[in-house]
Amino acid sequence: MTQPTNFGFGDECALLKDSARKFFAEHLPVDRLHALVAANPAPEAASAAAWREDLWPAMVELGWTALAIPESAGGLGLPAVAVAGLMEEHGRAAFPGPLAATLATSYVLAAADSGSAALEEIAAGRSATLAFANAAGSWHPGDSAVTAKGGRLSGTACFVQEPRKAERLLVAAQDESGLGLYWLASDAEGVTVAPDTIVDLTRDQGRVSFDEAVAEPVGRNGLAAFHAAMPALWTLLAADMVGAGEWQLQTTVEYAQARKQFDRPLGFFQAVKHQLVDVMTRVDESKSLLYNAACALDHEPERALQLAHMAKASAADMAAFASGRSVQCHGGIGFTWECYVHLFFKRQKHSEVLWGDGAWHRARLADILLGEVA
Amino acid sequence: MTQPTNFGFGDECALLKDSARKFFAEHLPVDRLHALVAANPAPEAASAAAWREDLWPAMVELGWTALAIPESAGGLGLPAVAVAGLMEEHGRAAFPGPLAATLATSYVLAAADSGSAALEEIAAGRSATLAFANAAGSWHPGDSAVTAKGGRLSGTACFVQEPRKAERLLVAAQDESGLGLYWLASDAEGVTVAPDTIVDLTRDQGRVSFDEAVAEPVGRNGLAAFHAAMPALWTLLAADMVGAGEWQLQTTVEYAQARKQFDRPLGFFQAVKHQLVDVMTRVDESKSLLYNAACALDHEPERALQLAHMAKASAADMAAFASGRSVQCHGGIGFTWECYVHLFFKRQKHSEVLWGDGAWHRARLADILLGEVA
Amino acid sequence: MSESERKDTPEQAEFRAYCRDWLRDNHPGESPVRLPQSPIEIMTEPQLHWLQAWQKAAYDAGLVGCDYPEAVGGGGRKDCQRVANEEMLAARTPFLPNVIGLGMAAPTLFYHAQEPLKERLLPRLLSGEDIWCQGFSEPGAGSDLASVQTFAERRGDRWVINGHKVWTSLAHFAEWMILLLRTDKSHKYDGLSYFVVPIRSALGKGVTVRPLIKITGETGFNEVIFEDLEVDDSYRLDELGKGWQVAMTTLLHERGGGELVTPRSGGLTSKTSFSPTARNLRTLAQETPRGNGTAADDPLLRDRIVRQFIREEALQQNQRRSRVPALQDHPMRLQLQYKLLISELAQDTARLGVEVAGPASTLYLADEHAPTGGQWPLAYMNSYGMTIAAGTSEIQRNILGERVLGLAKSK
Amino acid sequence: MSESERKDTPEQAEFRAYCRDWLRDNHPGESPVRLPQSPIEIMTEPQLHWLQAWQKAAYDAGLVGCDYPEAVGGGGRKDCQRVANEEMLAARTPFLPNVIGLGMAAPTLFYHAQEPLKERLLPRLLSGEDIWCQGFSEPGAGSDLASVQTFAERRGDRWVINGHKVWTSLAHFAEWMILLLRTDKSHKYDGLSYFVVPIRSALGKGVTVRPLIKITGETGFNEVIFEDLEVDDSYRLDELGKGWQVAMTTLLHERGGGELVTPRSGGLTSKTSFSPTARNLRTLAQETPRGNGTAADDPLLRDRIVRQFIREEALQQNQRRSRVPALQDHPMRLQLQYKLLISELAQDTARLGVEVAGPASTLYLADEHAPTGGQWPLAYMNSYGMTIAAGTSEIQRNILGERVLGLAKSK
Repeated sequence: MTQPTNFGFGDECALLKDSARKFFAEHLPVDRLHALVAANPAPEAASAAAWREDLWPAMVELGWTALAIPESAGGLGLPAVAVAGLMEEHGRAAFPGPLAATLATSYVLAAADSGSAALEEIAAGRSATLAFANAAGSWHPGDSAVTAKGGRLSGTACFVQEPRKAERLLVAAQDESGLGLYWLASDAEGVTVAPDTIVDLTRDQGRVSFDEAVAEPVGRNGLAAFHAAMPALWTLLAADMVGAGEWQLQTTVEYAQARKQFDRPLGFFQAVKHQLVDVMTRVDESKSLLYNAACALDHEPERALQLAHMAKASAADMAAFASGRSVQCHGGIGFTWECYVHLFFKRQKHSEVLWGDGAWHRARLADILLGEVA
Repeated sequence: MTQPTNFGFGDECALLKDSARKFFAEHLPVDRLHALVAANPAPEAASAAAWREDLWPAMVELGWTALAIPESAGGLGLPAVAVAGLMEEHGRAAFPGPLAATLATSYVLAAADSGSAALEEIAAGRSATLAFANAAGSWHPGDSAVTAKGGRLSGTACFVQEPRKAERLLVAAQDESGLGLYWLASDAEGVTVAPDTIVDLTRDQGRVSFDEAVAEPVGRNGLAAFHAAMPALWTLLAADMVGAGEWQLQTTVEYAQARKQFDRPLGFFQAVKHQLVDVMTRVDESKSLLYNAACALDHEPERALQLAHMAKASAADMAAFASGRSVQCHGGIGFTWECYVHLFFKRQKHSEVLWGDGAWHRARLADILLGEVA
Repeated sequence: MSESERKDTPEQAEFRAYCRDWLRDNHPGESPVRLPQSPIEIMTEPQLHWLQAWQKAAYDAGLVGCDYPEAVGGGGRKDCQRVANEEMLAARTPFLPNVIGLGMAAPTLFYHAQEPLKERLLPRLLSGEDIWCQGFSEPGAGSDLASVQTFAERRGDRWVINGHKVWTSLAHFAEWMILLLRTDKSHKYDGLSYFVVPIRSALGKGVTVRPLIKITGETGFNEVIFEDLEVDDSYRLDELGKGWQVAMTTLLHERGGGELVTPRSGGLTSKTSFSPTARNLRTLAQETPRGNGTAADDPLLRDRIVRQFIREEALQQNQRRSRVPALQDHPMRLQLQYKLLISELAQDTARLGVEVAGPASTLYLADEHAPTGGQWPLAYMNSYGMTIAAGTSEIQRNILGERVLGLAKSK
Repeated sequence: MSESERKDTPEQAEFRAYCRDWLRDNHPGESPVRLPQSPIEIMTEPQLHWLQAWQKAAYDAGLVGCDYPEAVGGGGRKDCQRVANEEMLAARTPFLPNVIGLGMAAPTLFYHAQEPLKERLLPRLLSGEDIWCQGFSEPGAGSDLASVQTFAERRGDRWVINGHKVWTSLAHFAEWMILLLRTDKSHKYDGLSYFVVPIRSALGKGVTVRPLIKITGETGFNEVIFEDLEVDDSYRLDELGKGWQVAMTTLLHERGGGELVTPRSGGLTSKTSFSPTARNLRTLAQETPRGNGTAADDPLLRDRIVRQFIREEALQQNQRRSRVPALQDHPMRLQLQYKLLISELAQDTARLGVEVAGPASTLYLADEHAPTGGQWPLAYMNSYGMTIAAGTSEIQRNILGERVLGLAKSK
């Protein structure tokens, strides 16, 4: 199968992306975002994990939780490029909440071909998240430290995203068959959420412990489902990072146009100008690679793994670079809490390492492109 | 043992460095160097390996071949920092000839504690070079593809420096005792020098083949001698590279001061200015590290290996960066054969890879600093 | 079905099938002489003639210049050059030698010349029979192009030209030159005018072409000196004093930003010449012994080689995305990046190739043991031509910062 | 014998032995409160008081200010501060809290103040009893320092000050401020004058100090607003209109280029606070599980960690070489590089620490599972303070390009 020239990004996708941009800009522009998530600057404060829970019904109403769910399971069955467009805007707004986690969960569930009610719950508006990493931070689901026996879960999953915001958990657990997927409410009996205190103010992260918690097994081969879904997860995360990177670029450009030193706008100075150009070219490379990967999910599944690794590897390096330059080019003001750039700086740091950093993805690409080393 | 604050670089060293600088500037300024080594630009021409052989007796007269040779063997027994000073000026002049190879050979011979006549021959003015690398370019002397049996050498040594200019060869050869050192004339019977065609116009390189060539065994443990001498070899090569890097910096700075575009000197533009500052800081880091390593050879032998790895690793990266920027900042003229920057660009590329590139030295440093990986 | 075919119009689809058939039967095969890495390094007549024969054949078959009107020697087609280029790329044909003519002179003539001049010059340009060169840079006018000093003095209907141009690729083979010069010394920009000049016929009669030698030892570009060369006013393009605007058309097309798609063949994947690509890097690494295995086993090199694969893919996808308005914010943003990114990508890939080759990277073209025939150090050195010529990387970053990001001008 | 001892004068040797003895018996040990990564991030009174007690003890023992004359509260020694610093570094003592006072205000007072003012202010500065801060930057005057607008209007022997300073570290604890302001609006540079101003006593009476919060959530620097603050003319340093020259003395010492050696204690190797060093990076890597081993087994990370070791060593050796005239071409070349290199080194090391820590690098100070207590992301964020404050890296590169390399001024 080959990809359409335009990435398959047609009018419907453009409409969704545009409406998402407007939704985020209207309901949570960056000043209100800052007031919401950065209210307490104390460096030793616990993560508040603030979000606009009141907006969730509207997002469900717009169909956003159902985008990636097959029509057969009550979803909209939209292509990955459409979801990528939404996530790009999500990142541009540094939007807090369980939408990304819920979409990610829906991809794993869809890959598991479970026929269970889980997908329908999400399509109907339940938020959800994935629990699979161990304490050492391995992103390989097969390393999960949760075990299942007779439908009851034990153990702890770490680096769970949005555990306090998501209503449902999809857990990778070691069971008799290998790795199984289990579905339960995040407030079910035997489930304890211990929030992490994290750098990123727009996200929530935590450890979820299970003590004989009753959960519903879904699908057959959990490992296969995760492997099939990971390219989508990486690609959508890359989309969030590209959106955030574009915000960092535009905001810093505006500052460089407005701020004067030595009777010149900052942007006159090549030291600033050329850094910003380099940010732009990296954002653009990452953006092109992410739509390429998303399009492969839709049209060229045999290359989806490779192209998704490229998208996340590129986005990780871009995010690190764009973040550093956004603070540096803002000078002193960029180093203050009141300037919004730190929100994106911290979100990008979080995204950079989430589900594998640049080096991790490149190592896997090397095995694909150069062969594994004996 | 600890190092003196001033690197042990006293008046005698300063005098030697200063006189070397004057010698090179007087006898082979860059315009005459260019006329000498760059006479034939044809891209498929064989390497001419031109040098000022007529200057050799004067250099011997100044004692330069005897610098690193113990007084007991007829040499001057000067500290490594003194030799480093000479080599820095040697690099600044991109001087062609067998001096560096001869000094390197004298370090290996001195480490072999041979008691043979070889060191005395060098002290008296014979030029010499080392033959130890195999066809795959391994810099580990234990991998030598030359064998010795009953005082006769067979096989081929590759990547031999200055084979057409050096009168004597010190060969690492596999023999009954392990790795032995052998000394013979480069025009002895059974020795064939096949010159490489190389990029660098200021150097000579080739393959030296031995067909039952009679050679004198020197010292006992060749491998130990090489290992003991390698830090000195790396350090002196780094000194050559730092001198060349300083030439690249100063020449490009002068161009940026003189050349005008948009009614401004090039150096006004931060894109140029900041690149040149970065060249300077890298040259300075490498220079500090090389005198640190040289001083360790003289005063702190237990750290000489580590500090020499640092010096060559730093110099390799510096040389690559300084070379690239010297061409780029010269613009179109820097891309022409008539502009002298290509001489140094090519010499630095050669030095960068000679006796281990940056990554090679850092891998060895990692074993020292972080422990070897099981 | 290839990626592009999905969007072919009926005319394009039919033309694509025609191109494919023709290329299957008419690929020129391997060159009997070693070819340089790009057209601007053509050094010898045998190289040139072999490549000219290929361009003429492709032109006669309708694959080159197909979007130009028939009246000026073109194919009269619509949006078909891209199709021909894709098919030539896929067929791994050699590059077209008249690269300055096709990429810069032709669109400039098309937009700014009078009809009779177009009808006279374009057919032999498109066919490659007349090689073209570009007289823009001067010793004192590199990045600051508008400071050119070559001067034309009016004498009735004639102009007398004096001056000194440099870095003129292909001038030693060229019949014609596009020439930016000064007709008024009192205005920097508005004092410029733009001519086409027959230089081959004037050699020794007002025009001297001297080869410049590059750091690689190759020739391919030149100095061109004008001493009282007389040309007719009919060789002027557009109005007097509008030279800067005409030059912008030339540069726009050079940077890949023009409407008219430049005929291209071969390039990165051509089998007839070497380019510093990630694939070639991989091959080199797999063939270079290192320790007990090859350089392709080294984790550091693996990481860096993969980075080059990613950047190459990104650049291809940038080009693809540049044609999808819904995924772009600024119409020129991706097109204006191309020259900067491709030249720095090639430089970094070539440099990495030199590192991968290790000690053997010291060996040059004529050394029998040189990996890949010494092409890696050659490509690395040539890459500085790419990051310097046609607007240095520094100038490209100014252009991007000013035109796309709207930052204050640095000059 | 340590490296430096070889060159000790008899006075230095004796003093060194004295310092060593004193430090053995008087090291303050571990702080009972968590200390920040540097003095400019001191947030609480308990932190401050503990550190002030340490500075006072070291001052009373003669280890701080020993090269200043006895008349101004110094030790009256010659070239001994470096000895004391080396011994404090070796003893891994905590840092000295009055960092602006010692590094910037003291040398400025020494070179530009009248004797009575020196005798009054320097003793309590050196002892750390009076904390000092620096009023240079303003909202509109960052990199372009000479554009400060804070204005002093003359009224007889008094001046009335109005204006707004920002990024003033330690202002919330400071008794005194060194203050660059404008006394003449018609000349940019020659309209500047330089004062010392008592701010603590004027709080609420013409001076308002408001903490600024950093991206880390920490405080430590402030806005200082002057509203009709009256000060006596005797608080002016040097002549009217010479403020820029006085400020150059301050900045020279800040950049490590002054004659007077700044008293320093602790720093990179202090055991009482965390710094992003190569050694700490190694420890982190060796303690971070990765695959079947640790992050210290990863070839890519090994290469990058080693790079940081090399850069740290290079910076130390630069400082050593800066005192060997025979191995330098330009007297300021190495000293002026220090601020640029140390800040970018710390930034890159901290950033690498975050990468080494992997997913757990998302965890911040209050998280019990955070590697090294969350210090790595904290250090990475704080590193931007280093590359921005006291002349951004961009400004440092201008200074180096212009003053050392002699390139044309960029402004």
